[in-house]
Amino acid sequence: MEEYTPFGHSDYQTIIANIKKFSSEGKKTAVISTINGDSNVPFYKELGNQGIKATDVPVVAFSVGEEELRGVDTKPLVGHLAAWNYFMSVKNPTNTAFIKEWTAYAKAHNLPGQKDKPLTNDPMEATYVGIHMWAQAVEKAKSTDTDKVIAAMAGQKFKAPSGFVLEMDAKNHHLHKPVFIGEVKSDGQFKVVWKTPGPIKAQPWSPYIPGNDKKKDEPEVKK
Amino acid sequence: MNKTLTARLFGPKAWGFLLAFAILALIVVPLLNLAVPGSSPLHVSTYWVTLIGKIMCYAIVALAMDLVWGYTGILSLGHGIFFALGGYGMGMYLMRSIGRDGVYHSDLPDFMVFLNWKELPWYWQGTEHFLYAMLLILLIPGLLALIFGFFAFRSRIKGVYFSIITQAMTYAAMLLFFRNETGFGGNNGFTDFKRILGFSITSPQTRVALFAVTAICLIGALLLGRYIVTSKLGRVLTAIRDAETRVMFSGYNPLPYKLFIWTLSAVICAIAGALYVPQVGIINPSEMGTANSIEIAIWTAVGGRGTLIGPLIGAGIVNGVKSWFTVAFPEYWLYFLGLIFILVTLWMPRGIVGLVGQLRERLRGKETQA
Amino acid sequence: MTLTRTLICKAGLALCLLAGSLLAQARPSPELVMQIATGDNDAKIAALNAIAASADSEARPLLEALRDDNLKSLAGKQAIIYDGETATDAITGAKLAKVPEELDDVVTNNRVTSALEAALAALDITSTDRDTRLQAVKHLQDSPDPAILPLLDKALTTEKDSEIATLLRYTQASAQLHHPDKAVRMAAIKTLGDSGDPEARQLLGGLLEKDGASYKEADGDVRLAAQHAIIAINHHLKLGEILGGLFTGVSLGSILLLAALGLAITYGLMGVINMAHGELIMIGAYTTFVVQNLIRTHAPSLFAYYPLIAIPIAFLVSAAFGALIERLVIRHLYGRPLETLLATWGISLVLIQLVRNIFGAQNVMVENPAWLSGGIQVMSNLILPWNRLAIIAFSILVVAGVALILTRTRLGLFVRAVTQNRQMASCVGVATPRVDTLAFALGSGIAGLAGCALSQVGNVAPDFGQGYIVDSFMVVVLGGVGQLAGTVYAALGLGVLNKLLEGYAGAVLAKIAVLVIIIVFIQKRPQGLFAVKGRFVED
Amino acid sequence: MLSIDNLNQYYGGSHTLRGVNLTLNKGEVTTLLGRNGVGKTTLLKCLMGLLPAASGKVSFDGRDVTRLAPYARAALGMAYVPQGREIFPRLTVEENILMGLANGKASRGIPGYIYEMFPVLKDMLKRRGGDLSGGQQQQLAIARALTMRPKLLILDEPTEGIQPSIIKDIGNAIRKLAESGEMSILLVEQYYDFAESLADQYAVMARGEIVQAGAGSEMQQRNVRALVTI
Repeated sequence: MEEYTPFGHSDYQTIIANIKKFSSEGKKTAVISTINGDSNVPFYKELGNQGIKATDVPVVAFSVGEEELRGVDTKPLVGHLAAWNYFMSVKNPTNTAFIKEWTAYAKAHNLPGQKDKPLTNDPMEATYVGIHMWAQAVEKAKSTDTDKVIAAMAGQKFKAPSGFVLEMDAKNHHLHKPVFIGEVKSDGQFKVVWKTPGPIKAQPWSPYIPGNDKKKDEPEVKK
Repeated sequence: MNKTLTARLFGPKAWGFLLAFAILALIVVPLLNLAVPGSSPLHVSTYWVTLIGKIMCYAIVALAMDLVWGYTGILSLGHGIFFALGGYGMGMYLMRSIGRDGVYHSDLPDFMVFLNWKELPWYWQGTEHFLYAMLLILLIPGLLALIFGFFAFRSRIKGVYFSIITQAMTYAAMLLFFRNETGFGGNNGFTDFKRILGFSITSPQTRVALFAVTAICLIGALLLGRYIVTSKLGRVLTAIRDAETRVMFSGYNPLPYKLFIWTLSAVICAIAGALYVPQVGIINPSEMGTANSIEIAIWTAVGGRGTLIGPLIGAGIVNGVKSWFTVAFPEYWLYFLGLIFILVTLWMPRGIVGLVGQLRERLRGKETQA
Repeated sequence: MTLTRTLICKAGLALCLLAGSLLAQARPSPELVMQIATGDNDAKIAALNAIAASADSEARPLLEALRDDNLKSLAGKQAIIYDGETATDAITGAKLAKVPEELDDVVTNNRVTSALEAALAALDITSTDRDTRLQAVKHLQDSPDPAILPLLDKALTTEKDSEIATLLRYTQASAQLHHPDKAVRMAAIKTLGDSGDPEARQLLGGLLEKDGASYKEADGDVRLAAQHAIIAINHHLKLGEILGGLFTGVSLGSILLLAALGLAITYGLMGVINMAHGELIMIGAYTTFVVQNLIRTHAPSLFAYYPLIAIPIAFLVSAAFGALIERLVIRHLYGRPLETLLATWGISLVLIQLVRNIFGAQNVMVENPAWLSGGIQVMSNLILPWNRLAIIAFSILVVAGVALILTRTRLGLFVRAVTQNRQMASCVGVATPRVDTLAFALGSGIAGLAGCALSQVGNVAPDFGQGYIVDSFMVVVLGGVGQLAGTVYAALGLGVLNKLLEGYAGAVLAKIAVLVIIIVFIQKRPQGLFAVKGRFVED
Repeated sequence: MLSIDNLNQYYGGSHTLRGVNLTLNKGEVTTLLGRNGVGKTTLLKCLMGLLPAASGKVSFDGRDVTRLAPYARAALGMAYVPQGREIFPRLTVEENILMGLANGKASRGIPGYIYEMFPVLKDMLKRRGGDLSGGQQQQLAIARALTMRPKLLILDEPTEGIQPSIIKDIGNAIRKLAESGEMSILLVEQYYDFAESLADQYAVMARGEIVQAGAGSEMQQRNVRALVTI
C-alpha cells in the first residue's frame, strides 16, 4: 500500500483508517513514513488518537527528528522509529560539546524557540560536519577556488558529534556515516535501538532495488 | 487621464528612452560582460546579467498582468500557471536537449529513469524540436486561458470571484505538477540543463544572448501593449473596467474583448516563463504557488496600474529590492514585502508612476501660482 | 508475528508447567529473571510470556523495573533493579549495600514491550480498580494465548462489570479455538463471530487453512460455523468502514466550517476579501499555545481544562487583531475589494514574520489534554477520536452562537441591515463604521476560535494559516455570500466529498478534483449554492 | 429648524445644485416641486449626508451639520424616507421598524402610535419587508422613520406608484404629524394636487436652482402647476 498527500496536508484520517484496515487483515504491518515537515504533526496526532501503538504498527520515519517532535505531544508516539545518522541523545564527548556549544549560541543570539529548549538534530550535525570539512579543505587547498576545494575535499576526515570519525569518499564525495535507528521516547528524544558498528560506505544506489546493479556508485573520472 | 499619460509616455522622449534601453540591453551590457575583463570596474558579471535578465522576465509578466488588471479590471491571482506552463514547455525542450549526457546516459530525461519510466509519455513526443516546443509554449497556456476564460466570462464571473477561481485553478495545477506521475519531474521539476539550440547553456555568450532576447521580448511586449491600449480595442477594455454594464447597454458584448486580452496576457506570461527557465536553470511547481501569483499583482500595483511603464518599474524595483533584502536582512524581507502591499494600496493607488504624476502636477501648480 | 509468537508461547507454556502449579504465588524463578535481564529478545519474550501465564503478582517489581528502564544487568551475571538511588537484587529482592558502577541497560524493543505489557496485564486482570482491569483485558485481547486460559476462567468467575466480562469472554473464546472439546470450539466461534473484530477474523481464518492435505480444523461443522462467523464479521466491518468514512468527512467538514465561518461574516458583510484570515486563525492557535504554557507553569491543576480557558482568550486576541486591521487598513479601502485583497495579503505576510520572530519558525507543541486524547471505540474497526468529536461539537456551538448573535442581538440586526443597504442603515442612525469594526472583529474572533480548535488536530506553525486560506475561500464562495446556511452546507459537502474522493483516488487527486469541481460549479452558479442577490457579488 | 444656505454640489462635470437656499419651520410642511432631474433628490441626499456638499452650509436645530455622516444627522433628529422606499428586504417588518431605534442606547419597544397610524403593519410583523406591496413598503418606510421620533422628516415622492386609497392614508398621516407641531416636514412631490393639499410652504426647483418659493396658500394663485407639469 502506497499513499501520497499534497505538501502541507493536514487531514490524515483516511490514511490512518487505511493503515488500520490493512493491519487488521492479519498482515504484519509497519509504516514507512516519508512525510516531510509540518504534516508530521497532524499525522502523529491522528495516529495517537486512533489508538495505533508502536507495539502493533510501528512507524519508521525518514524525516522526523528531534526538531519535528518539538511540535508533537510524544506520549502516544513512544516506540515509533526513526532512522538517522545522528541523534541528539547519542552519548559521547564530541556530542556533549556540540550540544553545549549550540545551547550557548541559541541563548546568546536569543533564537526564538531554541533558546528555551535547544535541540540538535541530524541535518544540523550534517551541516556542522560539512562546514568544518570545507574549512579543512580550504586550509589544505590554501584557496577558496571551487575546483581546488572540491579536489581537497576528497578523503577529508572529521570527528563528528555522532561519535565517529566521518570520511568523505575520495571518489564520489559522499560521506561515510554511521546509521542509527532510534525509538521515540516520551521526552521527544530518541533511544538508539540499533546502530551500525561504524560509518558505512556511501552508496548512492541501493543494491536492494532491481536495476540498480548497473548504476555505478562512483563517477567515472573526468577527462 | 490614462490616455494622456500613455500618450505622454510614448511621446518623443519615451521613444528616446526606449532606444536608450535597447542600446543598453543589446549592446552595452553584452560588451561590458563579454569584452571588458573581469578585473575592470566596468565589467558586468554574469551574475548581474542573469539577475537583470530574470527581472526583465518578471517585468514582462507584470506587463501582461497589467493588460488584464490595470486596463480591463480583471485581477488574476493565478497568472503563475501561465508563466510556469511556458517555463515547463521550454524545460521539456531543454531536458530533451540534454540527450545522453545526463547522469544515466539514457535517451529519457534523468527523472524518468529515476522513476523507472520505460518510454517517453505521448505528450513529450516531438519536444526535442525547438520550433515545436516553442509552439507548445504559446499554444498550451493560450488554450488553457481561452477555455477557462470563455466559461468564466460567459458566466459573467467578475471581480473577487474571478480572482479566487483563478487562484483555485493554479493551486490545483500545482498539486498536479507535484505528482511524479504527471510526468514533469514532480516537486524537483526540471533542472541540470546542458544546452540550448546546441549552445552550452552556462557559457557567458549564451547567457548574454538570452539576456538580449529577453530585452527584445520586453520591448516587443511594451510596443504591443501600446498598440492595444491606444486602439479602439483598448478603449473598449477600459470602458469594461470602469462600467461593464454600460458597455453592454451600448451594444458591445464584452466577452470577446475580455477573452482576447485575457488569452493574450496568458501567452505573454508564458513567453516570459520560457525565457526565464534557461536563465535561472530550473523550473518546478513552486512557480505555481499562491504567493507567486499574488506577488505579480503587487509588482503591477507598485509601479502603477493602467500605465504601460508602471509594471516594468514595479517589477524592477520590487525584485531589485528583494535580491538585496533577502541577502542583507533575510529576517525582514517579509515585513518589507508586506508593508509594500499595505502602503501601496493605501497611499499610492496609482503606484510610482502615479506618484511621479502627482508630484509633477503639484510642482506645476506651484509654478502657475508663482 | 502471530506465528512466532505462538511458538514462543508454547515454549513459555512448557516452562510454566515445569515451574509447577499454574497460579503459584512465588518469586519468579532465577532462570526467568536472568533470561529477561540478559537473554536475547526472543528469550526475553518467552520469559515474559511465562510470567504472564503464571500471573504471579510477585513478579510485578521486576516487570515494572523493566518497563521503567530500571532493570540492569551486572556483567551479564546478576540482574539488578536500580531506581536511581537504591539497587536491589532482582532475584532475591535483597538490597545491595553499594550501587555497582558498571550497570548495563536492559534494552527492549517493541516486541519485548508488547510481551511486557501482556505480562503486566495478566497481573492487573484481578486488580480491584475497574479501569486497570479494563486496560489489562484490552492488552490481553491482543495476544490470546491458551496458556492464560485458567487465568481468564478465574477472572470471569469474579468479574461483575459487563464490559470487562464481554472482553474477557471474547479473549477466552480466542484462546479456545483449538480446544479439544467441539462444543467449546463452536461456542468460541459464535462469540468471535458476534464480536465483529477483525482480529477474530484472522483467528477464524486460521481454522480454515489447510495443513498439508487436511484442514487444520478437522470437523466440517466447526469449519462451516467459522465461515459464517467470518461473513458476519465482514458485514460488521463494512458497516464500520462506511460509518468511519462518513465520520471523517463530517470531521473535515467541521474543520472547514470553523475555518470559513469568520470569513463568511467579513466577506458577506463588507465584501472584504481578507487574505489575512488564515493568520487570524494562526493567532488563535498561538494564543492557545501561550495559554497552555502559562497554565502549565502557573496553575498545573487546571491543565486539563486549558483548551476551554483558551477559547475565550483566543477569540478576544484574534478579534482585537481584526479590529486593529479594520481600523488601520481595511477602513480606507471600502468599495475597492481587489485592493483590500492585496493589502490584507500584505498584512498576512507581516503577521507571519512577526510570529516567526517571537516564537521561531518551527512548530510549537500544543498538547491534547487527556480528555481530548485517544478516542471512543464505537465498533471494532471504528474509533472516533475525542479531539475530532470535540471539534464537531464545538463547530455546532459556534455556528449556533453566530446564528444567535445575528438574529437575536442589536449588533446582529445592524450587521444584517448594513449588509442589505449600507446607506439606508446609516440614514436610520446605524453608526456604520462602528458596526464594520465590530463585525470584522467578530469574524476575526471566530477565526481565533478556529485556530484554538485546529491546534488540537494539526500543527501550529507561523505559516499554518496559509494552508486554510484557499479552502476557506472555496467554502464561502461555494456557499454563497451572506448566507450562514450556505456556508454550513458547503463546508460539510466539501468535507464529505473530499473524503469520499480520497478513498478512491488518494489525497492529491481528491484535492485536485474538489478544486476542479468547485471551479466548474461556480461557472454554473456564480452566486453559489444559496445565493441571495448581494451587492458584492456583482462588483 | 433646518436652514440651507447657498448649497452647491457637482456630479461628474455637471453643476447639480446651484446655490440652494431654503429654510424649514417647525410644525410646517414644506413641499419641494419640480420636474424630473432638476436636483430634488440630490438636494435631499445632500441634506442627509449621502452626497457631499461642495460648498454652502446646512444647519439643523442651530448646529452646522454640513460635514456630518448620515448616522450622526439621524442622531440629531433628521429622518429620511427615500424614493423607492429602500426598506431592508430581508429583514422582517418588525425588524425594519426596530431599525428606527438604532440610535437608542438600549433597545426599546416599538412605540404604539406607529400601529395606530399604520394598522396594516401590525398584522405583518413577521413578514419579510421585501414581500410587502409597494404601498405597504411605503408605509413601513414612513413608520421606520417615525420610530426615530424625528424633528425633521424628509419624504421623497411618497406617492410614487401607490394606489389612491393609500395615498390618502399617507396624506392624512403627514397632516397629523405636522399639526402635532413637533416636527418639520420636507416633502418632495411630483403629484401636484397632493403637494398642494399639504403645503404650508413650497419651493420649486429647476436646473439645480430654487426658482420660486412662497406660502402654500399662494400656490394656486401663482400657477405653480404650470411650472411643474409638462
